[in-house]
Amino acid sequence: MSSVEKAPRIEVDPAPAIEKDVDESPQMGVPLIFELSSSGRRGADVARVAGAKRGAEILGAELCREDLAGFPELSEPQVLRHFLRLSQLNFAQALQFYPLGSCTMKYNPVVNDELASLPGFAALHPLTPAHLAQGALAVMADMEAALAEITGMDAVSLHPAAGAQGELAGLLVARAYHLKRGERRHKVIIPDTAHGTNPASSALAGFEVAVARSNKRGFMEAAEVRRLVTDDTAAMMVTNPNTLGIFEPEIRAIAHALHARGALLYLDGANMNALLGVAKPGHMGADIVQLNLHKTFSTPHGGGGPGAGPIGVKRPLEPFLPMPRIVKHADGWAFDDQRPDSIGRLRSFHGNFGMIVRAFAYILALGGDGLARAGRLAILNANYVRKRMESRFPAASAEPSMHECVLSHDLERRADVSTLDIAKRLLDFGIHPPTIYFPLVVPGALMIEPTETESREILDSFVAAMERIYDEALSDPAMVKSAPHTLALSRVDEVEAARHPILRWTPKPP
Amino acid sequence: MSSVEKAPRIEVDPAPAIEKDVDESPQMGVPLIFELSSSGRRGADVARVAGAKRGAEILGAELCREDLAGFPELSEPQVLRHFLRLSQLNFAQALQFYPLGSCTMKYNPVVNDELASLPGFAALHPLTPAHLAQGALAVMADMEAALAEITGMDAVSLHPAAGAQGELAGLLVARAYHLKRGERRHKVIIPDTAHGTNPASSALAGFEVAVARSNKRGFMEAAEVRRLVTDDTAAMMVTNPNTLGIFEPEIRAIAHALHARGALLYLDGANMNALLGVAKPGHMGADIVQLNLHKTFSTPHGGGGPGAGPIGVKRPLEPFLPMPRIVKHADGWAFDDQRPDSIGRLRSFHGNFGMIVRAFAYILALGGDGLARAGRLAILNANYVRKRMESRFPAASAEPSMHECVLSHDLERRADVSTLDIAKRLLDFGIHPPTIYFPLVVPGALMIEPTETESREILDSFVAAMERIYDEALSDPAMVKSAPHTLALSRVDEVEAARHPILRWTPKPP
Amino acid sequence: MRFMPHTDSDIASMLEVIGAHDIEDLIAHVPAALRATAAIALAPGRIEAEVAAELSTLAAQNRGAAGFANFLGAGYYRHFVPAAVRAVTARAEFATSYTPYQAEASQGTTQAIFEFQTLVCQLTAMEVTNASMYDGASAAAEAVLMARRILPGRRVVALSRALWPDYRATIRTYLSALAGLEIVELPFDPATGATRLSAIEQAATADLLCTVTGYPNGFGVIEPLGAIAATTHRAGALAISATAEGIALGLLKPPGDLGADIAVGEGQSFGLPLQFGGPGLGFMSARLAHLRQMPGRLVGQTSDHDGRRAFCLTLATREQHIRRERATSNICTNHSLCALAATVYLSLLGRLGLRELAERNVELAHQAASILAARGIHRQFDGSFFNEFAVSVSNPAAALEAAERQGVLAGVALRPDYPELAHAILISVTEMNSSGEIGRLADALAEVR
Amino acid sequence: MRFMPHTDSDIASMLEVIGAHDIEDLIAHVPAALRATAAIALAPGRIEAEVAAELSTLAAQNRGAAGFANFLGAGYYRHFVPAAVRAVTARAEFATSYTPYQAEASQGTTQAIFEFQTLVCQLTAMEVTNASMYDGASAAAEAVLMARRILPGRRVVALSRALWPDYRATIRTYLSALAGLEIVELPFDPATGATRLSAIEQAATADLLCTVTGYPNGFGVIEPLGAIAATTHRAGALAISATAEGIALGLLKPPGDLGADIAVGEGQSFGLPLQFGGPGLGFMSARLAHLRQMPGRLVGQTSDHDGRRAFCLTLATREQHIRRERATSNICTNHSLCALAATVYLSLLGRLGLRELAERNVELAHQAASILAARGIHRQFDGSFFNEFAVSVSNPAAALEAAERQGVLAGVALRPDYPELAHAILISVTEMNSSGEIGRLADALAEVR
Ligand SMILES: Cc1ncc(COP(=O)(O)O)c(C=O)c1O
Ligand SMILES: Cc1ncc(COP(=O)(O)O)c(C=O)c1O
Repeated sequence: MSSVEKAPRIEVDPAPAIEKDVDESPQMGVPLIFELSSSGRRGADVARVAGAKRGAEILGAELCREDLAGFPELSEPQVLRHFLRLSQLNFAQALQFYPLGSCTMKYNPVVNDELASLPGFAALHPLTPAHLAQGALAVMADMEAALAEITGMDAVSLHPAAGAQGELAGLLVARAYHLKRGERRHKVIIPDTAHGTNPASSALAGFEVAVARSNKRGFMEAAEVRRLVTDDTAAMMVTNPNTLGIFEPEIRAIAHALHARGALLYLDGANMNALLGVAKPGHMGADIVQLNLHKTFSTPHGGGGPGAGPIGVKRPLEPFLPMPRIVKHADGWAFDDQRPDSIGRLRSFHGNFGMIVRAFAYILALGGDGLARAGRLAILNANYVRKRMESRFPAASAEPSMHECVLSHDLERRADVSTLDIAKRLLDFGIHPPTIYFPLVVPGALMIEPTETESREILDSFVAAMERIYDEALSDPAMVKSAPHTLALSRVDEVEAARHPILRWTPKPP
Repeated sequence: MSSVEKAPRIEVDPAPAIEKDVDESPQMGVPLIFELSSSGRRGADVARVAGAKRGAEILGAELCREDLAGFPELSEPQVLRHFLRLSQLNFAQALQFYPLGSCTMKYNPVVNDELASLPGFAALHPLTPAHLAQGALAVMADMEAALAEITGMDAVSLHPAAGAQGELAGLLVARAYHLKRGERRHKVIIPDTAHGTNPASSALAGFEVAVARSNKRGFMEAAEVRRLVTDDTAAMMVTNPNTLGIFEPEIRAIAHALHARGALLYLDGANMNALLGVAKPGHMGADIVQLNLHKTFSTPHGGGGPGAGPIGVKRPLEPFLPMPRIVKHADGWAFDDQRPDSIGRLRSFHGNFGMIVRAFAYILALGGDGLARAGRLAILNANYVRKRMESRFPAASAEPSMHECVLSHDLERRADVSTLDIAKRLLDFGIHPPTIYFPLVVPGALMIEPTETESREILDSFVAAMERIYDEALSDPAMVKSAPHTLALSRVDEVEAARHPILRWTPKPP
Repeated sequence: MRFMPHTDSDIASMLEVIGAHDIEDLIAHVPAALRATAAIALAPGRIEAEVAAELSTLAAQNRGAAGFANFLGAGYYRHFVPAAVRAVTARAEFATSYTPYQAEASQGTTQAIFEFQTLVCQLTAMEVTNASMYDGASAAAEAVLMARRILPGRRVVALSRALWPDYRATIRTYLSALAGLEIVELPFDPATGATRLSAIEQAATADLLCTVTGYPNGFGVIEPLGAIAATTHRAGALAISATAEGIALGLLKPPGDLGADIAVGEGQSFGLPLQFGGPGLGFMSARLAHLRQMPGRLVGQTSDHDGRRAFCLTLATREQHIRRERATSNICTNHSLCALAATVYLSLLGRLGLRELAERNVELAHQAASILAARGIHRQFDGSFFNEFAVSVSNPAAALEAAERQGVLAGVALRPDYPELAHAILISVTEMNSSGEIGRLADALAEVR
Repeated sequence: MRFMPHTDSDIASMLEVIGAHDIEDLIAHVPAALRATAAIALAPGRIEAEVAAELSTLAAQNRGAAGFANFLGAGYYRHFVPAAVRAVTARAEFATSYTPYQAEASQGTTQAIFEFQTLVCQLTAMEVTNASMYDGASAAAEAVLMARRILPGRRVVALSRALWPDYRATIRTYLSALAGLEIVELPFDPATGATRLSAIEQAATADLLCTVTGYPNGFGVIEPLGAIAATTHRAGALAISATAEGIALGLLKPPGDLGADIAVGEGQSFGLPLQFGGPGLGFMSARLAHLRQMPGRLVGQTSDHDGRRAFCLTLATREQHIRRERATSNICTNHSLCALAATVYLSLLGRLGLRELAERNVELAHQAASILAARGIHRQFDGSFFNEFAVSVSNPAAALEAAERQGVLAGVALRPDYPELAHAILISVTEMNSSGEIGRLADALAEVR
């Protein structure tokens, strides 16, 4: 620990040893809710007990189950205390710097959660007659228009539940478009830097994946696309800026190469934060784009979701968008599900409305000018970090960075300290690590996306921590390789988890 | 230390451990909001900037101040992160066992906070015409009736802001009552076990305090009261159960002794939790009682308040209650401030309405039966703890305990370990210490009030921790005397704070 | 702007470090033509008060959200959500964290998911449950894809026609691009409203990949899942059950006990607001034997290097970020916070409360059915039902409008999805409906029956 | 009952440990007569849904809470509260902790209070501020009591008649039982609405203990606090200023710079909801020299035994739990969570935002005043005002009712408290009032002027 104590700007654990001693059951942490259960307790009484015993008799025994043995039984305060204590074990954007590359962990305005909870939204049943849900339909219609303007596309569907489902929807739209023109195209081109969902969605959409190699400088050359594109190519999925944080300089030539062969350009908009007011996918030649509202448009990530993955398309593709569509009638907004060419639906109802409300409120708050400022400041922050880190953690590519930068390092070679070790050590500084080992083309990659809502001071403390870790890796590698040292847990054994999967709690045999 | 590992069922709240890492400078903890400030930042924009520059011109320079130098300047996410991080440094009832004697740290139902925030309550201006505020007036009227029923008093005023203000109001009512009868009485009798607010309120109400000694067994004998009561005695303030957690066995005789001399019995109802459905102050002969809604009736303590301190009185005292009163007219509820005999008002408007709503919701949820159950379970929990602790921490009195028990110990003598040391060591077990050194009549007192919302398991883990600490005090006193060891801070130097008061931040001279 | 901390001097000094004069320099490499046309023609930013006012106005225009006796269900259900659920999901530590890739800094999320996986296993009587899917419909589609991986040779996907229309539509879309699959629809018995067993027997050939049945189904009818699974198994195929009303699993025999191989469903009933239909919560549980074919994230128990119990994401080799085009699914972001809400909700209700709630729903729905019958409005089907049932009226559209004028949202007409059920209205009754409301429902419909 | 964990077997086993057969045994020592009559005749407990429904119904009956153009002020002000304030005060760690007696486990609360003390000192230009009082009125009363401790010899408490009526009433009540004090009222100038300096000069004798003036005062008028303090000091007495509209301190010269010895006020404007008048937030700041006479809690900076900065309650020897009847006050529970809300609110608005808000309020109020004047409704006083002013109409009661019928809550009639101002209505204009609303106000009053 000695070298930790010397670390500047680091809170030193005053008595780590004692802390562990005091914990009576080191192997237990916070007990599982099931372990806190005691027969006969209730934490809620949502149904009057009076009379509520008769349902089983009505249905008859043969339809009914035995009682829910092993299900939790706790009082309301016990349940609340349990989950509040669990919450304290999390890092989160609201509390820590969380520069997770490709995830756009920007501030999630708290007012948006309140607005999404307004009874008029939260208590609205999805099958409410349209004339009694005009406010919700207006939000969706306005949101479609706003996203079309932001992306430069002609039509938007808010239907998909997340980015990956947006990809699937977009690819199925491409497929339907070609089929409608009498063509059955089998191939989708995907860069080697692409996010895993791109090939996975392509497979699900029935396409074979052809991998396009990005060049040494980290971007996609039109020549490579020309080499791969054929009359059997349905589309190419391009993430722009790509996962190296580089704006694809030949994007328009790529679009042209694709279009020349009747193929479509699918633009993965997960990195849209860099493009706000900087460049519109529609103007790059994109035919389809998906957006991640939980990234660019600030809806909370919720520990993994929910999000929303709207897609925008150019006019010729509009007929194929998922159902239902929102249409304006004389008497107001309505849903239209009589769309013969539509790819259909990929989920129930109308999209992740609660997320759409939050993102809509965010767009209203920033406005056109604020969105443009957000994009530029995100780019400023990424370039600042990149510059300040360059002596120890050089950029993986010499190309200019947009909203994120991908760095590498020589510690593996010099000190047998891995990127994972660095990430874990960073936790001791109260900072969530960047995305690591992605994109796959960069060995030991550190993918850093600060976002525009972080201050220069935070970036400086991050840089200071990374510098400390770099030097520490050389002076005291064991400290880094055995990190973290100051959290409730030391390093978690993920190999063991996969080797002997324990995927649910089971009562101890008496 | 090693033996701590053996302690059963104790966990250390991991939150402080995580929080430590968030800090950036060891000697500083979380920076002050002022230290995070940077000129030109804004965290809110509640007034449109457009045009908003003109106010100073309208008023003219001679009325206006220089700009607010030193005031914070942060973005909204920065402000939020600062205060969320601060929150992680607190123990709280929702997260930890918090058996603070005399404070009734029971569970505060979260739904009540939501209900108090309903726009119909939260956005209601206190001077709204009564016919547009009937719901609020109905809540107050129903609440007065409910508290009258619970306490067995004839009339209730929700006016006072807290228990101490309720005491002042009650004593001024007593004074007004005597004056109305042509008597200027100067003395209030207060037991040696009384809470500090009792004598302080008496002084403020213009009375001299005569201290009554409780007997060896820890209660007040009527004989002692007879000895002290004179025709100059305005009232006696009795806390029942008293601060030793003992039901005053001679309470009715005491009332009788007081009434015989024309003096009134003021019952401090801060310990009302023990009396719910067990005994009504009104039936004990109390003429005046104050309640602490933030104790018995579960409104959150908020780190020290706000609370509410309604008072109940017997019929003859009703005319003297604070203004305004709530009255029923043909066309609904209204406020009445034409009350010649009233002591007047002790604050603006109508009471801490937001707390009253919460307490009202709590009373509705428990109902008459639930309140009675709460009182009994609170008593059960206290007696259970007392019994399980008795070998190491004997009760200060042999009398039966009600909702709390006051214990003492011999560690001061045997190991030079003080009650304060024990309290600080308890923090390492993730448990908030009991009230200590109170009541004053018990040397090194530990005043433990578990409340009815805590489970047997929690009580057992508390007992186990206390037993561990007791044994540790003998085996390894230094460990106890230097506690806490596992929080963000080690023991705080309160002497230094008082010796050189630093009561505000001041900018570093450049 | 209040969300961004940068002052002019921050920007200037940062640019100086970078060695640029202007932020525009940092994007100079973006083709000028793109930058020239990139301005976003939206209204300028608004202050919080204005945004709040605007959204409040829009929310108020959703008149159907309050003030009606509401009997809408059909896949999304009105249930009371205890405030404690919101108190947990509102915690910034849960709401603003990402997928728990760094286990040491995510134990709150990973342990809660582990608890969620356990709770769903208990409800479905299955061995494994994933960390969540988007919703019930997409979970059903993923289940069919999972079945395909388990039985690669087989062709025929048999969907009960009594399965929710949007579940069937979603499955069709998910399968639309995949070669060599055929979807057949299993008719329902017009008397009972349950899937025709005879039809399953016909479909039960060596080609059959799986059957998908609602439990309860899209008419609220409790399918004979045991018999369906048995018939399906006789053909060596997989039985998939889909449950839209999760509360039913608190009382009905669990799919696992009835032989289902994969049990999916919608968890919205477990403490999620209606939110106009999303986000919901897809759940999927299955037999341990099929674990490796399961889509979505899984949390497993392990320990840290000091032997403390710990939880982390595991078996990721099934997933897109490792397996890419060979992954079991393309899902990445899932509905984690909704799974947390369900975990809190189910923990609050607990063993006793969940069953009581289920029984109460049965009781009220049957009360409503008999009151309607007494008024001459009869059930469309006579199969057993949970808290939802179809009734027959002469003109559903007219009846629903008339009821609405009486302040009653009486239900959903089945006709658009089932032309053969031109007279049916689907009515859902939950603990949110008072007997007074049930009376108003009867009055409203009786008038126009 | 969901709040209490005890099962029958818990109770049985606990009783066994205690050695009792029945819980009733534990209270057997309570006189039987008391127990016999202790049953609480209230309705039985209700489930959360019922309680929520009941309170929602009652809330909805407060028609005045929404739907009106609202100009009510008079001591409590309508201001926009950013959601971030609620996000902080809703944290269980802040909301459900007690007074921070154990510093090591309360640094969140103690540091926030320390920040609050600093912010108020900055606003008032004073040296010390306490951790909070109940509200502005009781803080004013405590200030007079504090003055009495500072200058024990003196008798006369001079209250400006232009001070809020409830502040004056509260001071009277607090002093009512204390011997040897006399309260005199300082008349206001009917032209300006400010306290008559000449009256203060008369009162400025060797008996004078203190003057208490509103800043702004109860008519919204900005008192000449500097002159008042100077005159007060000439008599060797203490000048106390009371501010009900805290936002004014963002723009007006601070009391400390104008010579006030004690500055108290109401902090409701700093991020607290109206809540029908409570809980509010009393603040009190004073000169360092008078520290030991200050009532209420104080948080001070110190360090832990490892030299880390720490904060804890300090100078408790002034307080009731130590000093008992000789304490500076009887206050124990204060309004800590309200002080936290104010700390967050002031931190969010910050140096620029608070001043902008104050200027915006001045601007709107003066706009309203001139629009009214143009419609023939003239101000009652010509003294400078902040965001509140009195106008004169022939029949205030009738005017207010007429305005209400137009959907306007035009203000508060002064007559009940000031018979001499039989025609005055006090109108408060804040950033919550649109110019459209101001127009409706003018129309409504013009009609009945
Ligand atoms: C570049 C890229 N594309 C697609 C996705 C998938 O989006 P989602 O997680 O919302 O399904 C992500 C998110 O991780 C991404 O970073
Ligand atoms: C016995 C007793 N009386 C009176 C009080 C004072 O109540 P409050 O803090 O609400 O002013 C308390 C609270 O600490 C108390 O315990």
